[in-house]
Amino acid sequence: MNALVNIVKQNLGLGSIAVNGGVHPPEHKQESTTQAIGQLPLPKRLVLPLRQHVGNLPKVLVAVGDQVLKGQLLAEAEGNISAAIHAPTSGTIAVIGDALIPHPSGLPDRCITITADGKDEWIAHSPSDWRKEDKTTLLERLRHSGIVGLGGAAFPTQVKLLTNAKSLVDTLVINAAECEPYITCDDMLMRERADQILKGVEIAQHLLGANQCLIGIEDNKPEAAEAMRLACTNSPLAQSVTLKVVVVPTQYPSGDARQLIRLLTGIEVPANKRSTDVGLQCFNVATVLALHRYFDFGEPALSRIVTMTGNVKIPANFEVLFGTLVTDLVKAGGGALEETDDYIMGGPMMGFSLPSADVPITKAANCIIASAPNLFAPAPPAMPCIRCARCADVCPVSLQPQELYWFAKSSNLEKARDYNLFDCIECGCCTYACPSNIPLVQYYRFAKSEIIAQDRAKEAADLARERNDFRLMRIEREKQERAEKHAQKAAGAKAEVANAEAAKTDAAPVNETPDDSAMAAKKAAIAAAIERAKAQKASATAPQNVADAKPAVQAEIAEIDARREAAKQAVSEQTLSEQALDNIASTQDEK
Amino acid sequence: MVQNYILLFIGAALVNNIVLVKILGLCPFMGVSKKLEASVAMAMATAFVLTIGSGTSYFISEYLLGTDLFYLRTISFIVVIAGVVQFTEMWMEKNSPVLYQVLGIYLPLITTNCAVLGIPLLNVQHKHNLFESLVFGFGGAVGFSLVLIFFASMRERLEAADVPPIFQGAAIAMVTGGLMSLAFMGFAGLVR
Amino acid sequence: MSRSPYLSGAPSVSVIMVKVMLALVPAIAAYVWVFGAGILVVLALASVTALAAEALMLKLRNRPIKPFLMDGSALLAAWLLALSLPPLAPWWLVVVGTLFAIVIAKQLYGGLGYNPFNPAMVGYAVLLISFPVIMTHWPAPLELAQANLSFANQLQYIFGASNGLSLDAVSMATPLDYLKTQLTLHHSVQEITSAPQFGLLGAQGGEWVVGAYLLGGLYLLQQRLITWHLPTAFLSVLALIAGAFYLVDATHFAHPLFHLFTGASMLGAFFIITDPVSGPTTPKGKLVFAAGIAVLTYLIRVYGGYPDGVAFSVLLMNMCVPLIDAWTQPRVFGHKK
Amino acid sequence: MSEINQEITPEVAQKTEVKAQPKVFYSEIVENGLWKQNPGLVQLLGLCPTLAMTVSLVNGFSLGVMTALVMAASNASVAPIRQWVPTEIRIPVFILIIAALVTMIDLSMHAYLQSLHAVLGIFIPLIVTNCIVLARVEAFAAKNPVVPSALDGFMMGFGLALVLATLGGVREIIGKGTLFSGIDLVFGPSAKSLVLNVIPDYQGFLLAILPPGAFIGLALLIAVRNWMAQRKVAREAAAPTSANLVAP
Amino acid sequence: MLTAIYVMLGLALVLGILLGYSALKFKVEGDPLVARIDAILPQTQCGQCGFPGCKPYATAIAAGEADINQCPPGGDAGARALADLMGVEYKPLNAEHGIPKPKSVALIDENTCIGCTLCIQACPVDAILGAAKHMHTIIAIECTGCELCLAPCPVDCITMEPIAESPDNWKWRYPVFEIKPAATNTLIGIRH
Amino acid sequence: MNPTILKHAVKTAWVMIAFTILSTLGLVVIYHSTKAPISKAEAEVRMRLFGQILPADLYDNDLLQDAIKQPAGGDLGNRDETMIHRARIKGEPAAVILEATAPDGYSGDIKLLVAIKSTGEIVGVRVLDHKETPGLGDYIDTGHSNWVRNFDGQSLEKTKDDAWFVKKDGGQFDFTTGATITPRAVVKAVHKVLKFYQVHQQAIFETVSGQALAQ
Ligand SMILES: Cc1cc2nc3c(=O)[nH]c(=O)nc-3n(C[C@H](O)[C@H](O)[C@H](O)COP(=O)(O)O)c2cc1C
Ligand SMILES: Cc1cc2nc3c(=O)[nH]c(=O)nc-3n(C[C@H](O)[C@H](O)[C@H](O)COP(=O)(O)O)c2cc1C
Ligand SMILES: Cc1cc2nc3c(=O)[nH]c(=O)nc-3n(C[C@H](O)[C@H](O)[C@H](O)COP(=O)(O)O)c2cc1C
Ligand SMILES: Cc1cc2nc3c(=O)[nH]c(=O)nc-3n(C[C@H](O)[C@H](O)[C@H](O)CO)c2cc1C
Ligand code: SF4
Ligand code: SF4
Ligand code: SF4
Ligand code: SF4
Ligand code: FES
Repeated sequence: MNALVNIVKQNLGLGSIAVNGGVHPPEHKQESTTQAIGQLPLPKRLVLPLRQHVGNLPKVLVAVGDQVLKGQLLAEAEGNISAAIHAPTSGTIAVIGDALIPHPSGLPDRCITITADGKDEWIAHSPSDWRKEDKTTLLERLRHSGIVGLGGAAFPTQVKLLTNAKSLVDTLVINAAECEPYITCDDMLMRERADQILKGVEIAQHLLGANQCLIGIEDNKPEAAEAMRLACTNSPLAQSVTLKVVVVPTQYPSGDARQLIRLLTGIEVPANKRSTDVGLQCFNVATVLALHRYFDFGEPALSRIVTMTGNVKIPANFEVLFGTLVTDLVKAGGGALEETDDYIMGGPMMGFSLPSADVPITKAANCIIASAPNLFAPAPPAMPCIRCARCADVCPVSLQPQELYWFAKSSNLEKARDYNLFDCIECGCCTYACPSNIPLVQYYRFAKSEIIAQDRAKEAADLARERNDFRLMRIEREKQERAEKHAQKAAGAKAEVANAEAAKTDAAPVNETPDDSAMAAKKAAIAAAIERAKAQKASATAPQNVADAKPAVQAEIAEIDARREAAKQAVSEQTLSEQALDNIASTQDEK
Repeated sequence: MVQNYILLFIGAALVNNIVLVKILGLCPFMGVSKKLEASVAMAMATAFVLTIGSGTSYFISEYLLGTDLFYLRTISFIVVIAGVVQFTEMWMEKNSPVLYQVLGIYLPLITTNCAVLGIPLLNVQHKHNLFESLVFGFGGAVGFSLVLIFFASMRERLEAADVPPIFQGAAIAMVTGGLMSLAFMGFAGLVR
Repeated sequence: MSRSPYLSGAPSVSVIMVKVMLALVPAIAAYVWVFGAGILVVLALASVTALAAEALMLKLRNRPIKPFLMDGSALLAAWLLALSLPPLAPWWLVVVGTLFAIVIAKQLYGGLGYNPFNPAMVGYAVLLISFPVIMTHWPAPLELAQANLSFANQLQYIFGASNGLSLDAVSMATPLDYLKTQLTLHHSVQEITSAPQFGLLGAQGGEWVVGAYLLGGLYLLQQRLITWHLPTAFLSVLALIAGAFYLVDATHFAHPLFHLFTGASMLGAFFIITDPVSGPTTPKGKLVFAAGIAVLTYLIRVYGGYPDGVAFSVLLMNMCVPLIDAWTQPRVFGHKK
Repeated sequence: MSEINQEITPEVAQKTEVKAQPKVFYSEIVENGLWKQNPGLVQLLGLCPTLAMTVSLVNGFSLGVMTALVMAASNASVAPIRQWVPTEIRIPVFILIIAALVTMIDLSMHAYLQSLHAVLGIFIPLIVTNCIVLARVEAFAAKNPVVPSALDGFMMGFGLALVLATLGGVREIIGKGTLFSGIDLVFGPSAKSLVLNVIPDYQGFLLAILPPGAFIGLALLIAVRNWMAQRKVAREAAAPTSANLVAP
Repeated sequence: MLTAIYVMLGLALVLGILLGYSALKFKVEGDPLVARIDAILPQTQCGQCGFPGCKPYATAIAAGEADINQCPPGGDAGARALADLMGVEYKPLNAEHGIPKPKSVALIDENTCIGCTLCIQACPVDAILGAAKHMHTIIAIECTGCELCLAPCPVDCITMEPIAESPDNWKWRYPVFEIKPAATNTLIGIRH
Repeated sequence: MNPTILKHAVKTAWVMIAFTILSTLGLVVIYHSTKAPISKAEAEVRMRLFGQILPADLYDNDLLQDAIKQPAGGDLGNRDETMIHRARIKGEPAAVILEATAPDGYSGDIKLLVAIKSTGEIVGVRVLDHKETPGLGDYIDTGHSNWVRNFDGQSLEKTKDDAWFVKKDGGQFDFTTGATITPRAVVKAVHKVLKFYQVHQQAIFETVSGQALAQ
């Protein structure tokens, strides 16, 4: 009976308690929650990719061979959206160069490799009394913390804490949903360190000035929810603002920030806006804990909790230093079982296969799954789409995945964009629900990156067109100016011819036109030629067409100029000495 | 009375659909149905010319030609239609460049759309009066527009279909037209 | 190369198709009960033709044969076509219809998933316009038949050795057809429906089959193989229009329940208009689609030339599907209407 | 549509100037009309008669031949006057000429082929708007001299007539089981004996002679042409042609 | 007889005057089509199409003087987009104008460059910086990869470097999980 | 108006006029030269049709000339004005040919041509035009079957009013299973024609040629 009621409810779309659509894959969470969070032995080598977060790559401050201490700044944030990188342990900078990184492309990228000295020696800690200090200073300091979102997006946290008058944050949402199967790092963190999380929440609340803190947890984590509830009652924050743990039904992807916000507050963040625009901000539990560690103890982002699960002997959670190789983590999990053929970073719904087990754990790495055919069977061949709309039923964003697929497949990218391709959060629900086993999300990823590339190409083309037009205009203008000068000169010449005719000089005509023979004209022509030559020289020596260059380009030009100056100096020195030699020779000649 | 006009309209638009049942105006039906936007534009332009054409040719045939000069019917109808089309084209180019961009290359094709001449001729054959001619013309135009737009929307979707190579393009479009015409057979007998 | 999500939680296409066939079993049983076992021969004939045609076309098109034969869609289409044919259809009728359905309506478009028109209904419509007499004369239910046909007789009939059994002897006009022709002779609906082939709600005997379709349809709903939108919208709109006409003039327009329980209404509501491939995908679109079919069906039944209009209405609305889908896009999360 | 013409014409027109040998050129016109640019199968112009008038072979072929005559005549009459016509009334003038020619043929048929005239009915005046007529006038006759223009018109029309005849034949056989029915309308009642009953005792497959059958039939013809063309391309790609072997 | 001529004459007169008048009245200057074509072209400005840049090629296409398949940097997609815009049949790229290459940027060997400024004059987008007798540098993000600077360089110090794939510009590939046929020739599955 | 515009318009108009005159001239010439053959051909067609239902020995007059008008509407159900042709032998009424329309065919009007001897006996019936379903209702057409010949020799005396139905409805006329509506309509119409003739017999033969039948 209950089942029938549920069917009716879901068919009528009355199940508004959960996310729209969504799926409920087998959870597989209990495997890795039997053990407490473990510690890894200090690895010998740590590889720190510069690309660990959303935004600009940081600027490297160290050189190969430098000795560094634990917590020392290795690379500093560059530009608005960027994050710093610190040494997770003490040791020597061994290499700065390309190495494999955990990225779906499987391509190598810039990394700093540290050889650990085993001493794990800290730099001086500098905690701050965040309750007293000015918010701007705090945020400025946070820029050097290296803290980024640990919920998966790895967006620099400092940026998310910046508030302004336009976007006052009223509600702080703490994302403890952890909706993806297999992943349990947040669960374990909450069970073991709920108090510390609450301290972090205090800091975030303080920085944002929120009046309400909602902690969203899926109902499949009762222990964690209980621990958080307890911590909440103990927290001083409970006195000043609304502080609540809200248990939401287990339904993937309730952990997506926008979905969770809707679940907790009923507010649907408009697609073209950020949550802060409607007075909300969302942080992962681990992220706020990192805030606590940074401000209260002065510890920058050096490690995170990672779930090691799947086809390993002892699935568990570990506190892992950034840069630790996945192989080391697998060892800590008791080693991979037989038939392990792949490692997945992230969950089974959104994660990606690692190009090799020798890639480092980064800030975004919440989970490593050792994959085997019996866990994740290879996808059967895709059949054509039968337009059953199951994918549309489960899409949390109410897209029409089957249409997007159709457009992506036929490379009808404009149409795909029109059908809101870019609202797709790549949650994978549609693929999960598709009876034809179509790798839908991959089509969307393909289409998105294709569109982005096209947009870039279009931008480049527009720039090129502009520059080409400018150049043509310049050439045209120069030609006109020349013509004008010519005309002026000719007019002047004519007037003088009239004068000269009266004077009747006997100068021979030089030009083809016999009557245009005035001496004055010739002079003028020569003068003009000299003028022109001068102008040309001037324009040639001065760097051309820099007027409309962008600042970055200007900087580049400056750099090149500097290099060139150096070269010139070298040359001129040479010429100088030659001249000197010449001089000597000539003086000798004179003698 | 009104009922008669409604039936005449339904008859012209659906039951005796100019394209799928009467089989007139197929070249634009096949040629301008690859893109939905273009087909909508074409449908509008044709509908305009069809309706105007029906009215004008009624006057011509009734007041200019009478019965003696019936043999001038074809030539005078078509000349007037060609003129209207050409005029529309020039007017549009000047006054609505956007529409012209979309329609430009299709406009001259309207002249050679059998439906545009067919409907006035059928009007004469059925001895329609002015208002009936207009209703019939407009009904035919609506019928033409409907099927053209449906057809174009289906063809757009077919673009990604795994059609056997030798059927790609015109052949599968023809099959689709055939099945549409099959569907329209269902209207048979709706209006006698 | 990454391939997330790594999990899949959907029944495969073939499982879906098999379940739909399962849902048809009660109706087939009722058929045998009412009209005799001849329908089984028709079903078998259609199935074999469909599979053979599908395999041949896949081979010609250079596509793998096994996965596509195993998906069951051709078989299901054949079954649905067979169930729409008169139970004593001559063999060539079944073959021609199935060939049209599979080859022209399905495979020429690229096979499973690509056909814009409902294949079974294309097959049916082709047969109806080509052989209207055969298609509108159904064998009388066994209890009414003048010549009591044994299974052997039925077989003979299907395979062309009619042994002097004329169409008249074995069949009678379907209730919808009968109603239509008698109405043109200015009889009232009440007089007409007292004829023996009319039952309580629809056709004598045929009601059982219709009931079985309803049962199968509910199973499909329970299994979430179809959503409520299509059948509900279709049946309710059909009943509404029929009810309105009935209220205005009960001597010329049949009772709404008659419309729901005769012809292809019930089969259509749960099995035909629900064809995912040729139908719309958005919830609102499904409502529009089904309502459109209901309106057209009623129009054709009452005013048109053909006794039943479900097949044509489905095809007509199939034409509108791309536009319906485009105009009924649901509101995307975070977007305004 | 006209886009296709834009495509073909410049090439063909160029060839008029470049290639001096008329032989090559004429054979090209013939090939274009009958196969390469066949109006019915490739350009998809003149579709209305192709679909509507092909319920029998005789119907189809007769209308096809009429069309070919009109096309030859209109191309031939437009070619000599092409430079006299200002662009903005080009189409009206061409249409005027075509319409006059068509009406003349219509009248003549009415006088001398009364029964066929009755069968072809409205489709004779509609030759005026048969797209292929104006298309060839615009694309070819407006740019070429009289003789090739006339040939082009006739060949295009004849290519269409062949398609009409084939489609008519196929539909007639499948639909009614006969061939050459109605031939008496052309050659008088004595020709009635020429009608073939291809399939005796045939019930008739109505679909074939109804509009849907016309569409599907033409689709199959187009597919067959595509198949032959593709097979030719594939063969040529596979085996080096003799030309390739001879050329250095 | 005479009435026939009068009637037709009247019609012709009216139409002729109407059209002749509107032809001048509605005359449109300029061609917005060129801008739309130009927007599709890749703006590499390489001249491989046979015109001195993209805009001239666009003008030529609009005037019907050039085909749509002459721009190798635009590639197949470009030809398709042009075909769409112009409403003509798509044609594969004409190999006479070159074949598409992976996008590259020019790089000046700073040790060999003698600062002759010849490349500066050749570059259509002013992507080269430098003064006479001084080392020249190419601004990579502005270089369109047109290769026009290669030829004038007297010491051959400019090379074209293909842009390497990195996590920055990496693109997701088209998924290939679908059932794919073994390629052989069959009746309707023929591939070429 | 801008003078250049005017000039251009005038020039365009001249070209247009020239071509109009040319093509209209051509047309006029052809029209006049085909006028006679066309009317001759039409008469032939008409006569051939009459010949099918009226044996030559039943008349010696010019059927086409000896005709009166039957206005639209009226008992014969025709929607347009039609002609009633009178056959005479030596000036004596012999037979009459008239058109009738059966409005209740399966898909629309069925137009009939009926020849009746002055005795009230049918000589022949032909279907001029119908829209019945091909292959189903079209057996009324001689091109498909000889069904209409069933009427040959029928008269109101021979067949009583209650037998003017198809067999299915208790009458005496054949029909094809599955297509009863069409023959029903035709039988009804022919019956109607006979009744009409019975009533108007005298008027038909007495009305002056070219005049409308007084009813
Ligand atoms: C390009 C970009 C700019 C962003 N700018 C801001 C910002 O200014 N303020 C802010 O609070 N969040 C900003 N965000 C963060 C998002 O709002 C969001 O919180 C973050 O991406 C994590 O959410 P997710 O994992 O659901 O994607 C930005 C994100 C992106 C990708
Ligand atoms: C489909 C999907 C599921 C997500 N699930 C979770 C989750 O379970 N827990 C979580 O903390 N973040 C999850 N996120 C990321 C959140 O959207 C958001 O980025 C994060 O909560 C922001 O906090 P952070 O900046 O502290 O990481 C998910 C994102 C997506 C797109
Ligand atoms: C598509 C279709 C076309 C039909 N065409 C005709 C027709 O032209 N003439 C006719 O008498 N009956 C036609 N009928 C048959 C009528 O519907 C009706 O069944 C028949 O006339 C009654 O005959 P019966 O009483 O012998 O069953 C057609 C039926 C259908 C379904
Ligand atoms: C619920 C359901 C209904 C279906 N209905 C039809 C149908 O009406 N006609 C048909 O040919 N196939 C039907 N199919 C089978 C299949 O979808 C169809 O053959 C496809 O159109 C083939 O591409 C149905 C399948 C399902 C799951
Ligand atoms: S991956 Fe995108 S389209 Fe698919 S369900 Fe998630 S949001 Fe919807
Ligand atoms: S779930 Fe798969 S088969 Fe169904 S509509 Fe979506 S993409 Fe198509
Ligand atoms: S070939 Fe070069 S110059 Fe010509 S359009 Fe293409 S990019 Fe522009
Ligand atoms: S630098 Fe060279 S290759 Fe690059 S745009 Fe300029 S001329 Fe072309
Ligand atoms: S022949 Fe082209 S539209 Fe009719």
